Amino acid sequence: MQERTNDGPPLTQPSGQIDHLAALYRQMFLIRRVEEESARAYALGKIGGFLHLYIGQEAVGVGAVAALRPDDYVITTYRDHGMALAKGMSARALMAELYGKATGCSKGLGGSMHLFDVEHNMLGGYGIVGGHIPLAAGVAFASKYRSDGRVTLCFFGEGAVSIGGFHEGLSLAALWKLPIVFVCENNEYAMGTPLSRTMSVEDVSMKALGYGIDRDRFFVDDVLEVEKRMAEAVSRARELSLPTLVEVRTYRFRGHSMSDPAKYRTPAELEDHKKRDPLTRARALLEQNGYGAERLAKLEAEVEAEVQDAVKFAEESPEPDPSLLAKTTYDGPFAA
Amino acid sequence: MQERTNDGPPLTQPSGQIDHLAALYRQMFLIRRVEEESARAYALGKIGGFLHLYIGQEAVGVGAVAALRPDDYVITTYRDHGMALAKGMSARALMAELYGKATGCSKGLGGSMHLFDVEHNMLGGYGIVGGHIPLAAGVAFASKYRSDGRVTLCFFGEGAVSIGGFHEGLSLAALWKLPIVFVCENNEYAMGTPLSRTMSVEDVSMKALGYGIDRDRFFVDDVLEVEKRMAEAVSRARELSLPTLVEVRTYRFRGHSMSDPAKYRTPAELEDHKKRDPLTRARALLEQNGYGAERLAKLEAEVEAEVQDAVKFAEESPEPDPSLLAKTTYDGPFAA
Amino acid sequence: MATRVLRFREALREAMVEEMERDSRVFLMGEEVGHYQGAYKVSEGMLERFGDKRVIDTPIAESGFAGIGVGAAMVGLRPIIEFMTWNFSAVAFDQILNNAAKVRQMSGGQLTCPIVFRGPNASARQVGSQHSHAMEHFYATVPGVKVVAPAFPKDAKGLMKAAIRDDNPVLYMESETLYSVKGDVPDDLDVIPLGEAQIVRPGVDVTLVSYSRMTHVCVEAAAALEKEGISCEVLDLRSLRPLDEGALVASVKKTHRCVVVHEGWPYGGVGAEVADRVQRLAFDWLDAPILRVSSLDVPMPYNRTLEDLCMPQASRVIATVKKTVSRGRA
Amino acid sequence: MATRVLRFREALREAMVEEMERDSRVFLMGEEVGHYQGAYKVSEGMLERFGDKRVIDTPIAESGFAGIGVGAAMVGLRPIIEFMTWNFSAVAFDQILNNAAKVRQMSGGQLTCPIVFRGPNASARQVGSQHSHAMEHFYATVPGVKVVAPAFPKDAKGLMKAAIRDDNPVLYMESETLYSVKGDVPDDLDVIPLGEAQIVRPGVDVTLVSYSRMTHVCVEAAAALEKEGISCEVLDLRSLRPLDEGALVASVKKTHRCVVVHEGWPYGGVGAEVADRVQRLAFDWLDAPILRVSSLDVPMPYNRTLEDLCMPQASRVIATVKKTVSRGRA
Ligand SMILES: Cc1ncc(C[n+]2csc(CCOP(=O)(O)OP(=O)(O)O)c2C)c(N)n1
Ligand SMILES: Cc1ncc(C[n+]2csc(CCOP(=O)(O)OP(=O)(O)O)c2C)c(N)n1
Ligand SMILES: [Mg+2]
Ligand SMILES: [Mg+2]
Repeated sequence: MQERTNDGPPLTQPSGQIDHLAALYRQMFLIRRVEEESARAYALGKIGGFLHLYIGQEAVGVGAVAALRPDDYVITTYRDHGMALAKGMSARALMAELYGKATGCSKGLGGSMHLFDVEHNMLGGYGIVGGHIPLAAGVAFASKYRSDGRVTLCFFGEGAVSIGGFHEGLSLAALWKLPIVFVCENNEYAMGTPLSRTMSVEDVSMKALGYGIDRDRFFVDDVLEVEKRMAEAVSRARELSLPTLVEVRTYRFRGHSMSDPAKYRTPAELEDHKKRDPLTRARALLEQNGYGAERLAKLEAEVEAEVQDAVKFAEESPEPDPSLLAKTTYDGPFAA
Repeated sequence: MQERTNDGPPLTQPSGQIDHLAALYRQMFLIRRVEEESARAYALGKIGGFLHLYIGQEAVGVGAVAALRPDDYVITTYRDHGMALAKGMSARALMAELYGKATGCSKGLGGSMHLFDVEHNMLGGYGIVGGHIPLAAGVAFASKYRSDGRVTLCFFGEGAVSIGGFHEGLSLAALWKLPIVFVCENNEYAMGTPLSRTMSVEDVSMKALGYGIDRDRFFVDDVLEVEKRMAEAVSRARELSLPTLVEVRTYRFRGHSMSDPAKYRTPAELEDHKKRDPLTRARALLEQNGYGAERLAKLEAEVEAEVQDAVKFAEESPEPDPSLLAKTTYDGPFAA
Repeated sequence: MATRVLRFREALREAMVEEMERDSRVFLMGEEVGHYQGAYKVSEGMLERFGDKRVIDTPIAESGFAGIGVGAAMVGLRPIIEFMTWNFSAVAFDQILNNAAKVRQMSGGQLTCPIVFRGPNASARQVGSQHSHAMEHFYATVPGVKVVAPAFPKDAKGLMKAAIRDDNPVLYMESETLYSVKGDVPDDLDVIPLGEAQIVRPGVDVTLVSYSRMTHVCVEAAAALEKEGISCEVLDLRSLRPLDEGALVASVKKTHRCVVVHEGWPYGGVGAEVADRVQRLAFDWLDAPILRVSSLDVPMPYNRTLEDLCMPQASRVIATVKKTVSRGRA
Repeated sequence: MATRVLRFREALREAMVEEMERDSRVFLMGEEVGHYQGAYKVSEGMLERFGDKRVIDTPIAESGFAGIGVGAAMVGLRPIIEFMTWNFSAVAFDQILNNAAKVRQMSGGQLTCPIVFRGPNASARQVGSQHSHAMEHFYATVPGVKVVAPAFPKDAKGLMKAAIRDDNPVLYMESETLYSVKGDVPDDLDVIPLGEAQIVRPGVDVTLVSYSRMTHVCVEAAAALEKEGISCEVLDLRSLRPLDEGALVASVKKTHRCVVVHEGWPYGGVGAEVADRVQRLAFDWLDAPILRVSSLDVPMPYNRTLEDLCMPQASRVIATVKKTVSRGRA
């Protein structure tokens, strides 16, 4: 692992920033708690299929989305819970989707890997590694076509960098100067495979050189730093209609999915990363900057209530009706 | 177009080199003449389908293959006539294939785009842009697996650089340190599209940076220069088992295929390139270095005879038998 | 009703031009569609007419630009994506199967994907095994997309207009060997609905079911068979998904015999689907097994004679029809 | 003959291990096949046994490593390429269609391509529409490849050994929901030839044609139907290409009725091909239309109840069989 290069902690914040940091912390904490609850529900058999948790990576999604306008687009992989919540999806709609209920964001048809919230411009989580990268370029293409001033953020893991979709998406975005930011969430592993066994060049951002686009690369210790760095790329997209490749170095605290015991890494490695948990760090920053234990407790209690409400909502919601199947396969009347 | 950087002409040759240059000139001239004859036969309806001529690019294939051992592998695109001849395929087997005859290298089943000569380790011409690049990596993988000391040369046009197959082939070859040279024949056009409209970075070799492999880039004016530059990459593959991306800047004198009137370029541009025809240059070099008009005439007459013989052979050869169809679909008995 | 004679490629172009005039969300993207005027000149003049914002030349990256089309469609544009030929859609297969066909379902109906993928399908002539695929059967199996394959200029135009206006992904199969075929096109032609077959030649002894270029081969065979006193009804499917089951069954209930003719390989696909539906839905009306005429079960050879042998010819259709009509139930 | 009870995944592994022991040209490549011991533990222990030269973890680049396999096979190695699931082969579709299936033909028979592509196919449980594809019908249509889809550990082992020794590309379809299924495997089992179906349960009233996991569903349905006095013959195809036409026809000529059961969508595919062949080759023996049970014609939903509804269940097979047997020719 490389040395951390951005370790200068922004210990003091301009005073207006505190509330902002609290808002970001709230989002990160919400994601953390939703993930913990969904792991629990999975263990109880309430959630099926694959479940890929975002625990440890919260600061990436939250920091990145903080740099966006509400009308900007986000599109990501199957590891999409955090991004959906950050972009404004309610915990209810999310949890109900994991439960496969009709009240879920995708009416129970998509499940954990396919969270969509079009109202909030969350354009979904996708299951084929790299397959959504050209889609993201297409969304940005539409923004440019319509001159609507929107920016698209496209997230993917470092495992996606070797696949054709990455290359074609970036090539075309670079050629056509699309307003997009490609964010590689480099969490060091693709399932059980460490970066060193999938890429000849460990620095993912180097790929930008071949496309002639700007690049950035940093460790995610601090959610505010993520926001700041992403804001640069976002403004490059919005003001200049130029794409950027941003490599955010992060870490997932859980296995790849619920079925992965993550034997491929040492407990020490994991502990080391947990010590630098951006969530804990943000909380500490708030405390240090006088946010106050009471306000923190209130904020956390609110989140807790929101999560419990979401679980209850999911539990009590009805199953989707079979008539949905035909209606969601085609728009309009159809018989094959 | 960038300035030519390797324009210092190697006007005098070490004396042993003259015969070598003559041999290379002979191959280039053979390719040129075979291509002209196949264009003629195409116009007469003796050859069908697509026909992509190598006229103007001969020095690439001939120079590159000159840097190889006979047991090294070559694999290329549909623009494969030159490569096949350079690698040792007979003009007869080639011309008969274009005529769709049973005596063709691929028994008349492949046609112009699919010339294979396994005896000479010419592993074929392929029709899907970029699709053969992973195959080439696989051939090199086999050499490494068997430690057979062979090198694979993989040719493709600059049009292939944007497609996924290029990226995946290079990624894996770089990761696994395969003994392969990727040769991009950058002839400035992909069908009617100039480089500037397909790539955000004009310098194709820059892509090597993202894979952490060596790169080279040069204009092909002189076949000996091609051989020398390729020899470096080949020895890097053979001695160190390291891949190289080589961009060879060249030009095709004909349209993309026989049906292309090439309206997308000016006559002046074409004339300009024809003035620097590496074939003419090699011939001039031979003359300047005392190869002698008589020997040249003899060499050219021999080639002429070889070409005419090939045409006659193709004309007179039998059509393939329908029984071939089943036998070439599967090895061994089979009924679907 | 006034008509004009148009070539197939002109009919396609007119449809695209008219729809692009009516709806600024529609654009055309693909390799060589602009400056080169289209590899097969379908889009000739369109760059000049609409500019390079709406007629967009792409690099060779089918998966990339197919995906760009899907992404753009998800947020409300209406892309027409040209594959230079459908053969090259094989590298974009995942984008069609997993994204175009699925975004609506995965999003629980929040998104639609109004996109047309189009280009020539099946054999050109002597272009070898990698360039001669009839790809429609790969796609016709996939719920979430529609697949059309017209045979005549009128249908080419009307179905293209319907495809562009449809809110679902429509895969539109043309044919290089049809582009120059001429036919009457009504001046006031609007959309022709997807999913409706047509009888292009009525008959009573046997139903010939086909689509795209093979419809012409069936018409040719039917003309020859008529001279021998065999009356063929030629049913042109036009749409492969949705498949016009009603028209199929109605015709076979009348003729009691059926031959399915298509390019492409014999295993599975549209031909087998038609056979399966007919035997299932018109079982008691069938006087003979449904027979099929398709390409031989081998990769397409370059050699012209062998290629002719592999592809369905009128002669093979004729022989098959004779076998069918001479066969009574045992 | 001595037998042992093996799980499906163990049978696969034994076959691979034995063939790798006999032939140093055989190697296994894919995502997580090595250090992770296989995403579904099929290759557990193989890295330790054979080293990382022969058990090779890949990056996520299916098109790249499928192509590497084909290239290596062209020059004499015998790769086994694992797709973590067949869903991910969609990005490698072109490599299979255009290279694996064609190099022999394009080279006029100079090259062969002895390669096995393998992995789990069709639905796991609740993994959503992008991860639940039954992909076999896409490939079974393609001349130049063979496709197998066994149901039992014995067949898994014998067919895997045959596939590895075959000089053609073999696409080997497993099933995540079968990996833990146990069955007897003879100690001295060698290859089971590709292209041979087997009767797993004899019967006289109706033939149930199936493969892979659906064979078990058919057996379950047959057991239930027996209690109601309906005797089903369950024919397990094992190979989809080549298809054992002889076994199919022989069984239907005996039972006079046929129901085809498979996962995957209804349109075209293996099911339609079976129906087409049966109606064509056993027309006069059929007392009722051939019926089919398949997944519903929609993308697979995540919700468990809806997923159950979409997938073929024994109950649906039972209802369909009853419909078939109660139906006489009009
Ligand atoms: C094309 C494709 N191949 C394989 C898979 C199986 N798969 C799902 S996630 C994954 C690892 C991805 O790792 P990475 O991109 O680093 O993302 P992370 O899970 O670490 O967030 C793999 C191999 C897939 N979904 N798609
Ligand atoms: C995947 C794919 N898309 C499109 C084509 C059609 N096509 C054939 S050659 C060609 C241009 C290739 O240009 P380049 O790679 O520069 O090679 P050149 O012809 O100049 O040698 C195109 C678009 C194809 N064969 N394969
Ligand atoms: Mg990762
Ligand atoms: Mg070129």
